[in-house]
Amino acid sequence: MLLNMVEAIGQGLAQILEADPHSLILGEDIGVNGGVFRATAGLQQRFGEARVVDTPLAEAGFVGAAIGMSMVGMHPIVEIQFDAFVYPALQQLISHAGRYRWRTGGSYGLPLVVRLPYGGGTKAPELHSDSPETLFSHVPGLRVVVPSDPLNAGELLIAAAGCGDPVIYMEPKRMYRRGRLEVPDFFAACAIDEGVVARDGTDVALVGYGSMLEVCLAAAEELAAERVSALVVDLRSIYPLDRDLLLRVARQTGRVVVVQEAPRHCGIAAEIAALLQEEAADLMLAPILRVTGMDMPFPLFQSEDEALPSVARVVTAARASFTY
Amino acid sequence: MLLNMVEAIGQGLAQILEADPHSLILGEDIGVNGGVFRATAGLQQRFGEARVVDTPLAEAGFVGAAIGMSMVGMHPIVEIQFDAFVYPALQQLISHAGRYRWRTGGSYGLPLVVRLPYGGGTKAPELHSDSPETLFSHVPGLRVVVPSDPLNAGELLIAAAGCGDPVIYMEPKRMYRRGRLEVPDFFAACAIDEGVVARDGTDVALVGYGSMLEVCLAAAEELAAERVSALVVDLRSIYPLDRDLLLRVARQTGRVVVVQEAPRHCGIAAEIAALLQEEAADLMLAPILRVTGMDMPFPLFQSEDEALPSVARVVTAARASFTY
Amino acid sequence: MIGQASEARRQSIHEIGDELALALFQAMVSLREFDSRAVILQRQGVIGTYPTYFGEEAVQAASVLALELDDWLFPTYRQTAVVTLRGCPPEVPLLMWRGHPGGWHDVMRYHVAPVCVPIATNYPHAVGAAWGEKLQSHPTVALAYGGDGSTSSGEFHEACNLAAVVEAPVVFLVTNNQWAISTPLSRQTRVPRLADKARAYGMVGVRVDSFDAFACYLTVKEAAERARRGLGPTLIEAVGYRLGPHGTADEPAMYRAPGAAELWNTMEPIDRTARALIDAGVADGALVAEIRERAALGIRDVADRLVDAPLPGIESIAQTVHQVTPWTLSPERLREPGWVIGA
Amino acid sequence: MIGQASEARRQSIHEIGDELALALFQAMVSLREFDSRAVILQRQGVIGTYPTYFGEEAVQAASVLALELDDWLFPTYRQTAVVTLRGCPPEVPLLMWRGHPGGWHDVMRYHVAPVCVPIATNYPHAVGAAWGEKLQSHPTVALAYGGDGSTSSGEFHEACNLAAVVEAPVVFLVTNNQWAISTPLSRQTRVPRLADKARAYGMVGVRVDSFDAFACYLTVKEAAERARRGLGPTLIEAVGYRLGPHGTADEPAMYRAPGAAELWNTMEPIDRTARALIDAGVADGALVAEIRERAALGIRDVADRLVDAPLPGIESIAQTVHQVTPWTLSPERLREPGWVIGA
Ligand SMILES: Cc1ncc(C[n+]2csc(CCOP(=O)(O)OP(=O)(O)O)c2C)c(N)n1
Ligand SMILES: Cc1ncc(C[n+]2csc(CCOP(=O)(O)OP(=O)(O)O)c2C)c(N)n1
Ligand SMILES: [Mg+2]
Ligand SMILES: [Mg+2]
Repeated sequence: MLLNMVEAIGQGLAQILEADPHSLILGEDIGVNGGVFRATAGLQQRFGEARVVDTPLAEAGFVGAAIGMSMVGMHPIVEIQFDAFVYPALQQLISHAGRYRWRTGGSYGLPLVVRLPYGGGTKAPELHSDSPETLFSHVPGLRVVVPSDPLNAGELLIAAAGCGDPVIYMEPKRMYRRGRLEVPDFFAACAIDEGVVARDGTDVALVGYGSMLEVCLAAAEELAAERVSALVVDLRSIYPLDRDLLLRVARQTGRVVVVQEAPRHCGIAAEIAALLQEEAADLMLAPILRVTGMDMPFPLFQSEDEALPSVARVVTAARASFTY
Repeated sequence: MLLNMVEAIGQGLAQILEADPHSLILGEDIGVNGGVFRATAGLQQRFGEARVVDTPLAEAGFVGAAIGMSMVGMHPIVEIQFDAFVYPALQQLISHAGRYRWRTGGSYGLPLVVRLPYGGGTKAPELHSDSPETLFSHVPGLRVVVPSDPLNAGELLIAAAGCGDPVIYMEPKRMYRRGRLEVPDFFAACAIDEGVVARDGTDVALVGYGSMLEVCLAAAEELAAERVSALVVDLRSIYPLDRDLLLRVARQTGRVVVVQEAPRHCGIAAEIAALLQEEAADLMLAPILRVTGMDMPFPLFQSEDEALPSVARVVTAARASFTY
Repeated sequence: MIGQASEARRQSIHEIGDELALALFQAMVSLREFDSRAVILQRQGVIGTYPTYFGEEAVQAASVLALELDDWLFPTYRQTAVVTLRGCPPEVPLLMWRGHPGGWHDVMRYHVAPVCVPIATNYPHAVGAAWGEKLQSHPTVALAYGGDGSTSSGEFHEACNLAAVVEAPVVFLVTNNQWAISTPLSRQTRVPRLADKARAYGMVGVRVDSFDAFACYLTVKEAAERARRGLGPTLIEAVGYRLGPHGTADEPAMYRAPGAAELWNTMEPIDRTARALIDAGVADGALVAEIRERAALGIRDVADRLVDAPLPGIESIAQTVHQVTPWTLSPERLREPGWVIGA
Repeated sequence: MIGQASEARRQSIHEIGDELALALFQAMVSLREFDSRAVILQRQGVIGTYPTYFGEEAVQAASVLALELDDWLFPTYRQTAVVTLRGCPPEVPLLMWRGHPGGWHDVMRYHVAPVCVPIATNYPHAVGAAWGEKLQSHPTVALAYGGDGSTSSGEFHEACNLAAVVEAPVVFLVTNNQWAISTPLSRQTRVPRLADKARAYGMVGVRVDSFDAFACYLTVKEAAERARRGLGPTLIEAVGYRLGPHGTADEPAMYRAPGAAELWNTMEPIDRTARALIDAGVADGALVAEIRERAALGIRDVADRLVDAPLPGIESIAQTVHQVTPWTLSPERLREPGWVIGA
């Protein structure tokens, strides 16, 4: 069927609730209201109030409760309403979620999916446009994945729910309704920790994830017009990174530009640059360049296009990588 | 006088309370008890219960209250008891502390110092040995500083209290009682955003901060025995980084090893590696190498020495940087 | 639920005096005009998504008039217009909803905090502000706004508890409109009376009809004076009902029985107060009409002022983050290739 | 304060039966032996800093015996030994205090959560566990431990509120020992009776003398059965006093009036219970002595088992973090130059 990203996520959730009697969804306004983005539309009607649960306004409490549920064999999926509203739950995620398998010497996993709509570009109020993936990717024991289109959104969701460990599933909300894609009736799980080459190329690799993928693809188009063949990587997993893929594209192109919406300092782009210069120094024809968000609060929305990595900025960086 | 780091911090706090009538200290057990590390010993007796305040056990609440106090002209200094117990306050620090000057178009600052004992090596229970500096350094609007000895602990504390913006002041607790140093009766503020060359050298630069400085210095000694002249940088500020200093030592040595106790993925070492390969690619004789904590929860203390960056690991990395 | 509200405190106009009653009505009307205008501006695309406060004019107006000009207000997204009752031009809060940074710059000088988006996080701020003023021996209190949903948050708990322990001169004004977006009070807490939660902190808790401007005024005033006299914080539950949607993006029909709100429309505060004024002979229809016109006039051409507001470049916004801008945000930096202006 | 505690529920041995009374006493004694031994081991440097629970044996033993073996326990750092009352060897919790990962591995199979260090964060876990068991239609309840200080935390509030709303079969057992390290209850909250905080959640709140094993047993049992019957959560305040220091690194002399604790020593639960057993003719001095000896025996040479416990290398610990270990923690990775094993 033809689904946009938010519909695909709803479809994936329905598939999980259908297949796994221990699964359930917790969050604010996800029941009758179907979630502020409609991701859970119709699920409570279909699966009942016991499995699609409207929680009180208390992120630390219901994320903590999800952890407790997971300890006794349930497979909770939590929806955080917006980007910044995961912050009250950070203590539970840092001090607990990623630590139970380790605490128990590997014997008890803690299956848990935290769905987090994130990112700018939707003309939203303050704190509705944050990109906090860096924080989660630095927290031991958590996996962090970011889909970029309806199909991999569904496949990654199934993979996240099935991987046996806590996963932060980041949803680039500006892609929610970016047009529909043909997807199967049942999503198959993809690898939880692998990126893909979204467009092949030979001269420079543009590495992005989530909403930055379309920016990278558009930049590759522009570069093609300049006879520059740009390869585009869709990372999908930002912890762990797909090291083999990154090394392969570095070898293939010798030039890498990493694009992230999050602030620059200590972001994913920094990790990739550090990794490649460590392990592929001899393959690089130019420094790994970064196109990122700014080290400042995400601006109120009239200025957001100035703050977001743009096609022009990615193209400029790619060109710059030929000047070394 | 001769003071160890924790005494120097107490001395600095007394100096601030003495000089600035709007300053006050908030935290758990910092009053009669003088704090679990004794940093505030004697301060409540000297300055009274109104200025050295024992709070209820509620980090989000008293960090939030400190933010409100700062909005009305007070200059609060908050003590967090241990590393991980700052996590409940992350929402206040991410969603508010760093945003008020920006929200008010630069017209109202939010002076606030959050003192955070951090790091391993003290044989403490779980969650008493975390190194969360990466998280803060990624949060826009916050400055993050880390002293390495009694003198710069005092000078950085005065600088933090005087800089007009929120500062996360990280205290490497394993250095608290690492021996006394001669310090002046009154600390002068040092620059809040500058590192220093702690030992000069020509062949390789070892970059560290906090408790990693002594590891770097010891490694430099060992390397000297091998006729390798290692320069050691004490970063002190991890956001912002001292870019000029880093570029200068890269130029001077051509080889850089960055040492951090925090988990590797997206850490400070990644940012420095990314920055140097971007801006000093031509100067580097070898990849920037990283010696870091592991991407896993800090182990229970019998294994902590295995997890902490060691002199041997730094020396090995430095040697490796000569093999390219 | 109406039953519930009707248990809450009510006052007749006589207990408040003609002049004040009129002032309250004027304030309510100007809030209403702001709100209706904002909804229109949203439809016209002049501003972004907007949380209407239709029906909460009484409690909001009363909360401002019951306080001194120096007292601090800590609004949420639903009280963005209260600052206009302190003389701030309406375009300031509206600019924020337009996504323009100017929407915040000047509110602090009215002793109003920038709008707080994360639920309940403004409660500790108000506690700290009140406490900080007390430490400076200023006779200043702080009032924090919130909703029924906010009482489920740990920040509400930590703030109330801390305020009681340190006897901070703060007022927690919780408007119980029975809904948190689509979540009814019954899913939020088992306690039907939010004011009862004050007992957990050894704090005074009172209930007032949020549609009754006079009762809200006296209730907030009493709480503020108690705080000022050093008798500690108060939790006020202003009981009412959310007459409108949660915001312009919300569809109550999805989760609210049709007609649920209608029941409550009889409580709509502006007409109700107008009637009270007329019945009491404090105003006649003409005066009421004139007050409405004057308020409408004040905001009529705000749209132009919004559209004409010059937008600072991202480069200059970057200079507002720190007292001393670090190199990471310097204009030179932002001009490097691939960086913000460098494209 | 003793006055306060004396208002709390007390039970005489007759209401509980000889056999159970004896079982409770045995459990208390074995907890005491564990605790005294742990303090010695800390002094000997066999384990690291350790939070003694001297004086809390009655409430801890009662809480375990009052529950079914399948019921979940969520201990803090102060209840690390309760798992031994479910058959777990004492070296397991002691290994954790020795900084050995083995100290945790096996507690879950006793339906005891790994010790929770961050205050109050175990409350939501217990709510979720209870709720999750209910969803699986298991007749299982969960009990979370905490202290007076933990009630100031937002996590306590969010957990209690959520539990009441979803009617989770959970018991919050708050031991009010009047101190949070050096912070007295009066700096923690304005409410002298923590059980009153239950009202803020529409939850049952009860108070019991934490030194009275029989009363604690019946109180926890009633709460657990209420939860099991679907009647929702209970907040139990076990009122007592911290007879010892906060932990081996703590110096009560710094902040507690000399003799403050002495007042309470008369309440010390083990001698008190022994006396009750003897007075009631349930046991004689010989039996009491025998019980103590047997308990001492059980833990006597635990030190050897601690010292001899083989320590897994960091490399293998790294394999316990994820179900499928990512390359970042693979043994090969850790062997690279400058990496963990690569030095
Ligand atoms: C911490 C946090 N979580 C979630 C949200 C999203 N959100 C915005 S308003 C709202 C409902 C608030 O309801 P209530 O407190 O009753 O205030 P009202 O909107 O009714 O005035 C929610 C969940 C938020 N702003 N902050
Ligand atoms: C979130 C958090 N903040 C601070 C601490 C440090 N700390 C450990 S125990 C303690 C006091 C706890 O007192 P209480 O809840 O009464 O329990 P008790 O120790 O008396 O059993 C504190 C502040 C912590 N463990 N977690
Ligand atoms: Mg509401
Ligand atoms: Mg206590």
